[in-house]
Amino acid sequence: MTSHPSMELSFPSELGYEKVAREAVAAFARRLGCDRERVEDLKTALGEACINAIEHGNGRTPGLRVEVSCFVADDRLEIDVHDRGLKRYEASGTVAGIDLKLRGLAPLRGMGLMMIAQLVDEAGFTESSDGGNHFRLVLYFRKI
Amino acid sequence: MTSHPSMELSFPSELGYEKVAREAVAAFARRLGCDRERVEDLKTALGEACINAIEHGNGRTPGLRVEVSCFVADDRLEIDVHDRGLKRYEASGTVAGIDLKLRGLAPLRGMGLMMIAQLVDEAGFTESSDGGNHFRLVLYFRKI
Amino acid sequence: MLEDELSVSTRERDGVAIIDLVGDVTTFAEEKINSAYAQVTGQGAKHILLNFRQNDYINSAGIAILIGIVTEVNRNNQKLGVSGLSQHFQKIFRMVGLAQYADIYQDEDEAIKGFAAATT
Amino acid sequence: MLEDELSVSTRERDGVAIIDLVGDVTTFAEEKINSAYAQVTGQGAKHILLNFRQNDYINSAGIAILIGIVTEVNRNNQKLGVSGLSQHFQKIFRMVGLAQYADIYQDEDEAIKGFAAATT
Ligand SMILES: Nc1ncnc2c1ncn2[C@@H]1O[C@H](COP(=O)(O)OP(=O)(O)O)[C@@H](O)[C@H]1O
Ligand SMILES: Nc1ncnc2c1ncn2[C@@H]1O[C@H](COP(=O)(O)OP(=O)(O)O)[C@@H](O)[C@H]1O
Repeated sequence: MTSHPSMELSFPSELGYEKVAREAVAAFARRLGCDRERVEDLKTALGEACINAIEHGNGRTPGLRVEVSCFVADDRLEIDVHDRGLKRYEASGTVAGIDLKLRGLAPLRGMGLMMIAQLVDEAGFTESSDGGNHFRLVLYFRKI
Repeated sequence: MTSHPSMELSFPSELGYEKVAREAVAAFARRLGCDRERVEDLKTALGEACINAIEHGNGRTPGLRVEVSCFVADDRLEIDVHDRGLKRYEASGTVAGIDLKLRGLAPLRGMGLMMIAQLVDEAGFTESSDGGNHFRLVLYFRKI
Repeated sequence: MLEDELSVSTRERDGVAIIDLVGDVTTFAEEKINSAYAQVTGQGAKHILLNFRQNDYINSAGIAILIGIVTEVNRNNQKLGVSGLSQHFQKIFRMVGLAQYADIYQDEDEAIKGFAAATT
Repeated sequence: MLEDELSVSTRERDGVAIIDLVGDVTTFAEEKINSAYAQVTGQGAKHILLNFRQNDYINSAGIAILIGIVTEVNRNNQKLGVSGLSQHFQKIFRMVGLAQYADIYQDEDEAIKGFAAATT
């Protein structure tokens, strides 16, 4: 999308700030008319994306910031979560299910991206040349 | 304060966005341990400051943005509301009370700054050389 | 895009014209509130209750509209009450001086009793 | 600075060890949850209920801790139930497969009945 962001949020890479981001974006989505359960889905998805930016992309370096930008179009809300790319995202094949985890054959963590994919309409890393990771979440507005 | 901002928020100069700012900053203050009524006071004060930035400082020009920056210290939360200064703030003497308004001797509007002053611990425009207005709100943390 | 969702409706109870205000009370509320007031006044209301529902957002532009209503109420020799405000907004209404010109009640029932007591 | 407010406590009811979880369930919850589990297990608990209170924030790191508990529960031949989750988090628990390994109940009372029915 080429439009200007409507709401932008930025915070240091410390765990805990994702909670403020969740609530800010939830307030925004609610005001845009998203219903309750959609807002809950978005909160959980956005929280996971922010934690990834804090932990992986910015390596929990408080001085590095995470930027969350919201773009609104007629039919959708797009959110870009941007970190500084200390670590660049690399796709890592399949996601382990709970059975492998329980048998000790996969790490307990590693469910965030899978959860996000199921909670919003589109999600994924986008290409950019600024050296950071950009993770994009899209929610289509459902006409009621 | 010289520290880096902890949370920053930016939005276009359209009425309505102050509601998202209110809720984002409220979520932040709540997470910092402010109690309910303090958070309500802050929401109302911040909403007024944002509306002033949207309406007066940025003349409701959607392309101009309002920036809200939060700084946290041991004893306080400071918030800077920044507009582009299309109109520069000029102090205008006394604030009309409700009696003058009711007698038609003062405009009905013009209560925002007075309300803010009563709701937070410190508030006022600060000097800056960037051409915009900076309005600062301070909330001291009360040890319970 | 982020305009207010305010719904304003009117009804009558025990001789009191009640204006229910559900949602945000800001500058966008002007037309709705003024026309509800004009309507009940046109019907001859002498006792008017602005009945809030613990509204979460009332700003100074919204309060300015209410002060405009007080001006009319005084001019028309009506009596104004306010109910259903959260603690926070009761404090704000006192802060701006509205409490001097409108009785603030906790809820609708209390307000109806208050109006009745003032009449007898 | 913005660390979690989570309080974890344990109690017993009708032969079920209840672990009450009030607040945020994230990576910071690990020690509290694991030690509550270790405590009730040390006391010989066979039926364990994780009792949430419509918690507003449970993230994937918090869920990973709960999967760790399921591993232990399986190893120790215990039975695990979960109650008090909001609709949203019931959905999330199903999504990650936790619902296959722990019975999800609406509330504590329903859970206690469920454990009793499974025993008889
Ligand atoms: N913003 C990011 N920057 C760099 N790597 C990332 C980012 N987000 C996710 N990843 C990578 O993808 C993996 C899977 O992420 P996720 O499913 O959220 O699980 P978890 O964060 O628990 O490992 C992470 O372990 C990390 O290697
Ligand atoms: N951010 C700002 N930029 C420029 N002028 C401002 C700003 N904030 C307030 N003012 C000036 O101060 C006056 C009083 O503001 P306020 O008490 O909030 O009442 P109102 O906004 O209803 O007029 C405004 O009318 C305006 O002239």
